Amino acid sequence: MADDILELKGISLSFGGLKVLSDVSFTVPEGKITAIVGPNGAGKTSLFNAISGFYKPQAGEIFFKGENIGHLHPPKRAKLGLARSFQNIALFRGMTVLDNIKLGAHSHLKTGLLAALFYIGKAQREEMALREEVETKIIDFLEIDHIRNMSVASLAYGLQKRVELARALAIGPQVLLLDEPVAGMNREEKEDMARFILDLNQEWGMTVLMVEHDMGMVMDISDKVVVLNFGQLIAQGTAEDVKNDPEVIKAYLGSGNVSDMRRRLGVEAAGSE
Amino acid sequence: MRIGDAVSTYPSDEAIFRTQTQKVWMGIFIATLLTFPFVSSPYTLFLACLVGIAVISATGLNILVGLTGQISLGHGGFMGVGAYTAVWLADNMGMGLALSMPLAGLLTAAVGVVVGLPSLRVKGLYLAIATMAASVILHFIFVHWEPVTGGNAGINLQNANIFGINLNSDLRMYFVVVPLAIIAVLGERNLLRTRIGRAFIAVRDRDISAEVLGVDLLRYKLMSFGLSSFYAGCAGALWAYFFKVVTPESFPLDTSIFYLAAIIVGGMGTVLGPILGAIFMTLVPEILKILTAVVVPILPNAQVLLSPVRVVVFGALIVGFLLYEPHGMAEMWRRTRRYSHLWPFKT
Amino acid sequence: TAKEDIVFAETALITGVFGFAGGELHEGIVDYFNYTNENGGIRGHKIKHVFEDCGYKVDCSVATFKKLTAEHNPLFYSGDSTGFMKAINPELQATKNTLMSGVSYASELTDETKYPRSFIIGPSYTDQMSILLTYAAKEMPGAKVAIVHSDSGFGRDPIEAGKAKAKELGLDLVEVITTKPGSVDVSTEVLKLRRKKPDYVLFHGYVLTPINEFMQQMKDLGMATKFMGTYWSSSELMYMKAKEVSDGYLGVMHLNYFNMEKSPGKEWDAMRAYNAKVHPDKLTRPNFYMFGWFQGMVWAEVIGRTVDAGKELTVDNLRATLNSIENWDTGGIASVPVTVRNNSIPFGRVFKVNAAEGRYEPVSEVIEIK
Amino acid sequence: MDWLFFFESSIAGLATGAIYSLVALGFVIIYKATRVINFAIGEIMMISAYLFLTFAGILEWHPLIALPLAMLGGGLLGSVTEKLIIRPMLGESPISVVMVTIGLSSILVGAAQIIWGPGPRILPDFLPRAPIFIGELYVSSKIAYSALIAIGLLVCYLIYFRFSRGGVALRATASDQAAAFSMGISVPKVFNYAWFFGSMAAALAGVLVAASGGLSPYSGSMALSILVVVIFGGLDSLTGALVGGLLVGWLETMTGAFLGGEYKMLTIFTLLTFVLVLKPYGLFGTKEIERL
Amino acid sequence: METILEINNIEVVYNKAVQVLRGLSLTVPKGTIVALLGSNGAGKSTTLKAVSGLLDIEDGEVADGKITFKGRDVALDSPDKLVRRGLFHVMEGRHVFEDLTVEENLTAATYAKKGGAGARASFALVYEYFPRLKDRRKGLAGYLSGGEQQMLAVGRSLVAAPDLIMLDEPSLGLAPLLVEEIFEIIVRINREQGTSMLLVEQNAALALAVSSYGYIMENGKVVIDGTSDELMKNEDVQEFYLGASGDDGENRSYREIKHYKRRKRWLS
Ligand SMILES: Nc1ncnc2c1ncn2[C@@H]1O[C@H](COP(=O)(O)OP(=O)(O)OP(=O)(O)O)[C@@H](O)[C@H]1O
Ligand SMILES: Nc1ncnc2c1ncn2[C@@H]1O[C@H](COP(=O)(O)OP(=O)(O)OP(=O)(O)O)[C@@H](O)[C@H]1O
Ligand SMILES: [Mg+2]
Ligand SMILES: [Mg+2]
Repeated sequence: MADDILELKGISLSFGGLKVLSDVSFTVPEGKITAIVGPNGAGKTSLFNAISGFYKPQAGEIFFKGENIGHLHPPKRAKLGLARSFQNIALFRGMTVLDNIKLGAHSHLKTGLLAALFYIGKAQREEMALREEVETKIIDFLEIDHIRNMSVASLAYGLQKRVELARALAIGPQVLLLDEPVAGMNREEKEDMARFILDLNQEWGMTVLMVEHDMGMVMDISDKVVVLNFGQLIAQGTAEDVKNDPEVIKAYLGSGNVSDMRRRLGVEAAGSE
Repeated sequence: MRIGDAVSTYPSDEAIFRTQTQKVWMGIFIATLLTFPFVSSPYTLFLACLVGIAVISATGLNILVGLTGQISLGHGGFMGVGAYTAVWLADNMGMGLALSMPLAGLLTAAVGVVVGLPSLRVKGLYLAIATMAASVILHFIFVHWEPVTGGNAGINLQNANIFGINLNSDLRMYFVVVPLAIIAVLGERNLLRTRIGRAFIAVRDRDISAEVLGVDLLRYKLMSFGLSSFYAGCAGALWAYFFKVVTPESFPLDTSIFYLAAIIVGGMGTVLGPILGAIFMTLVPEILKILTAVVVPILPNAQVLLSPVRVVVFGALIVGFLLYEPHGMAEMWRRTRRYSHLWPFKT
Repeated sequence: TAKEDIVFAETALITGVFGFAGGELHEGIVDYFNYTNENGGIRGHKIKHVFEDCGYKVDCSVATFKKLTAEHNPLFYSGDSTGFMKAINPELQATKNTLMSGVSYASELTDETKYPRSFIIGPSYTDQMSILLTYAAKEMPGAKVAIVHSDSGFGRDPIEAGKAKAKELGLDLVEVITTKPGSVDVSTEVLKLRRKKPDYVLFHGYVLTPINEFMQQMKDLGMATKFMGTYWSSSELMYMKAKEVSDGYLGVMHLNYFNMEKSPGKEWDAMRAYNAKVHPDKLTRPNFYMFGWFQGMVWAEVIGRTVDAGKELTVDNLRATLNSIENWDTGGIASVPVTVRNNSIPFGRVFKVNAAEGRYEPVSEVIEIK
Repeated sequence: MDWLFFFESSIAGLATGAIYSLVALGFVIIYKATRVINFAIGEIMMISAYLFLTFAGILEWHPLIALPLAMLGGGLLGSVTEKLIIRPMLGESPISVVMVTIGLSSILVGAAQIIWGPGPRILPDFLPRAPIFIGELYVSSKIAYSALIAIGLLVCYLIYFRFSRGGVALRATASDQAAAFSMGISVPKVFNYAWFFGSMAAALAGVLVAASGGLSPYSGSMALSILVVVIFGGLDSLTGALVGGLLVGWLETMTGAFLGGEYKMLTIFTLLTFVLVLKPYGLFGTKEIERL
Repeated sequence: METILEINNIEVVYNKAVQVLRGLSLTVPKGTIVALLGSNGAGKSTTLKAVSGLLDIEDGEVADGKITFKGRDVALDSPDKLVRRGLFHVMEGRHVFEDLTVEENLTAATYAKKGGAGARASFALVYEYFPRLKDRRKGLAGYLSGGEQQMLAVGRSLVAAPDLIMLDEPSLGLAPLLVEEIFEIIVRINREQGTSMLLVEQNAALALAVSSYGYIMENGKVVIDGTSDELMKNEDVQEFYLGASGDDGENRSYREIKHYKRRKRWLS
């Protein structure tokens, strides 16, 4: 299929005796937002790790733009345009926001050791061009100009997540892998993040593959949803399809109805004591 | 008090010295360095050279430990490789410092890369001990490879010159060592504003995330080992030119610990730290000696009685410093500076 | 009119691994100069003694040398480690007017052309070892000998030469053992020696440990081996610390000991008296103290002879005087008549520990190494 | 091949190894609880040996009193160290903490020299002297008895950590202090106990080492071998300390016996490098968890 | 009604410089679940840490005010002692002991009990509530997925059998079904063991659903409080915490926010 930018074929991964992924196959359509959902421990993050090359699946192939990338080292894959953010924030705490973002662009820069030591001509020009690009395209877009020279360690959680996104953007991705981009955020911050993702997708035409547990957001913004359970793919399709799949409801969604649950637990009674 | 510095271009924002004041201070500093040897006593001149060599070596170790996060206890051994190589090249090939030092640095870098090979799998203290293993093996080679290293007796540098100028005085050494130290520090500073420096720090902070973001771990770890050893090799070469002899005992394990202490007390991962640390570690023992001498009129036997006390005080100073400011002297310096900029307002 | 002071500078070894010996040595030097000054100096010249402690670190020693040389322009300098002696050699030759001696007996320093200004106040390590081997060969021709030495520059110094010498003397060198210096477990080495059954074990590169442990374990095993050691291993520490085990231990010494059964001479008496006067609490002294005293005494003699000859106190003149010293009677400080050759005094006597009495007793004639 | 010599050397090596194990155990306990790499452990050994010398040699108390007292002294030294200089460094980079312990070792060396003088010392004999013969096989008695004593304490420690919750508390504290607190584990106490008992093990080893090797303010440098031991075995593994100690002790001795003393360090460190490349966390060390 | 925890007008300062709580008060009646809501950085976690004494570790300090647990000032006891008195804090971000196995994690929690030894029996209870942990009980906690780690964190509190559990964002990173499960279990624990709960949550809908009383804080102060029913009907709460658009009460879609929000920011 021409319009699938990423294709996974029969990915199986296990640790010792623990089967984390078994025979997972699906495709990620170019220019769309695809979400992976599934219970905790289903293997979503592991799948991301397999895509970015940190885990080596025992079986299966990964195609990126029609090319098998299964044998490539992680840095090579990043260079090809597979960028990601991490479930547990993984910023470089010893660097400023700006440097964290610049690091994302690492694989596109060419400065060698000697040039770097003396900061001569080419090295300097390259750095300046990078700075310009990061400033105008990423920092402005994500509205983080006021914190660019701060150390990331002192930032609020929501901002850290945003810097992670910025760093991923600096990789110059064709596919953006986001692992739980709005976990731990309040409604307002979630809305901001959703907005950025939508803009990236619609205005920059970027393909997004994300893992997220906030079903409200997944349903609202994704074009395709893939459901994993115990390492197996149990459903895929549009948000609407998936939402009504009984197996998905049983394994993952639950009732989703708060007042129902309240009644079931008889909380009202307790509340009015 | 200074209020924000307005910068209008990216290059000026990324310049090393961003303000006029900084440039003026730098000028004064350079001028001081230039005039110092002419007003100092031979003894302080000697110490200045020693500090200069220590700065180069500490800066090199800082690249590896402070920036890249790979703990090494092999730095002394690397300096030894540089020292032996330089002396051998000078005596057997008739090379001057301008050629023998970089070559010594390169050979040391090669050794460093080999020693760094386990770093992809081995981390933290495990790595530190692996590097210590390297220095033990190097020491064995120094003792037993007699034709080259002169075995126990070591080798003497007969022909210490640079561009034909005989390096037989501390004054001349000073004008070789100090510019090289400045270049070494500038190199490190430059590195920090390019992709290589960032990659080093990324490897230190979170190596596996860095890898997924496009940093080739092995390549950068080895690069760091190589560069750090290059610095060590050059420092070792200068050391040999300075003392004119290298023996297996010249660079014991203590040397590695000395430099580790220097960068930690100075402030790891900063540019200023290794400089301050090198000064501290070299000069404090001397200062303590002067202090003991002050007591002599009161307590005639003080120099003898207080000698072990000096050992205690030196240890206590290291401990005290780190308890007071675990991020080292560079952090203290930064705080003072911030305070002085804001003065008279409280932060 | 008071004559000009003569400056004697010293890098002392008060701290560091050799602190226990260095401290005594330093006191020996100090006491000798005070004693001399109290008695009118050397031909009217008072001696000014300046020093700093370095704890056996080369760069510190070099720094101290520069500092003391610059500030005081000493005529004599007492240095420390072999590494320092080598590092400072070019510098030393460039100074106006300084001669050096020190605690290093490194064999290399006997090369007069390479080290024209450094001097060993005694026999070099190689010579010490040769003296002991000569003694053994004489006492028991063709004896089986084992050498045990520490794995340090100092420990390895005379080993090759020692092997050659043993062969030359017709001794049967059955084993050469290397150990770490300091506290080590030596039971495996004892196992080796138990098999080789040497008549003599010669130690070099230690001060006390682990020599005592070797002797103890081998005696416990009922072996009749005799033990001997070079200068640093021939101090009073042996019988003071190792007690009965050390009985019969053989040391090589170019000095007399502080503690002798009968007085070997007038200067020795004077030294004892001076020590008793200044340090009434120090009833006995390890011979590191004697070494310090003797070091001062040698240089004083050189000055005295030069002045007597009406020559100026220049390096060349002093050097010439030094080299001309032949059969000098030190009044019981040295155990041998002092003759200078190859930058050193290549003579010694073998002493034996009498543990019950707590002293060393001479058991050999003066042995000269040529 | 002289098999008798081989066995004799092996026994001597294992006996030395048992003492290494004991120090390594002390080292590992401290590391496990506080993640502190204690470079001063050799100096703690040295000071404890001096304490023993003072009690048994100078005050002439019975060794059975002097030895526990020296161990207690070593333990207290560890405990005080923890309170005064380790606890304030909590949360700082591990390497800064390492440096603090290096500073401490300098302090202890100087202090020993001030208190006990710079000269070498020999401890009073307190172990039976008569050589032991097992058939033809000779064993140095000092070494044998030292090893037995060391093994005694080793076994006590291992049993404790195997069968009590103590081990879990130790590791929990190391893994996450805040969480350990919130489990009701008294973190300061765990730290202090770890330093106390870790140092106490080192103290006993210190006395035993000094009993056969002699003592000076610089004796602590033997702890270098201990670093090798704990890396061999795995920094945080008690089993590793035990096995590593025996292995290194044996290997060192065998190298000394068959190749010569100058090859000891070379052999051990070369082997260590190979072990690390194959098993980056030593033989038994836990692998650091790496996840994204 | 008897109160188990009372926080009275406390102020908390970090690093002697950053003031985070400014006069916060709240009460937890015995045997009930109380919810504490608020936006990111409002100081919810700080409040819990102030109670459990974990502020010290982070260089924080209760500068003013008083906290009493079971009638006794918490400042008088060390954090571990408080735990043994029956106050258990399930920290934000799970804080499982990564190098320990699941079972060892539970063993560590037995330190929270006075007796300690008998606690092993309670492991069965944990495994009954969380069967998934039983499957993985010999595995290292560090390799558990996020949700499993959260279960373990709550499971540890069961072992401790405390009188009051303070839960900091138990639903963080959990799948919807599991969120429900966890909340059900929280309610069950509250019911079956009679344990009081102070619940900090981002998921306001659920938190208010299971609690009987709620506090909402902003900027270090309580701004609204009331019974959970009252709060759920409050308009501001609906708008900012439940994600309902102001006018019709329906949940607004993430797609529809468009650029409105951002423009607002630009202007301010
Ligand atoms: N390196 C590893 N070693 C052992 N087990 C692992 C490893 N990585 C993951 N696992 C296991 O694989 C399973 C899947 O983990 P993964 O992190 O992929 O889950 P997830 O779907 O991302 O869950 P969550 O939504 O909670 O983040 C878990 O049971 C986890 O314990
Ligand atoms: N150790 C600390 N040092 C300094 N400031 C801190 C520290 N911990 C928290 N803060 C600050 O205190 C404020 C409140 O933090 P807290 O963690 O209590 O918020 P919260 O309400 O729990 O937020 P969240 O919903 O993100 O968990 C934040 O602004 C935070 O930056
Ligand atoms: Mg996940
Ligand atoms: Mg919080």
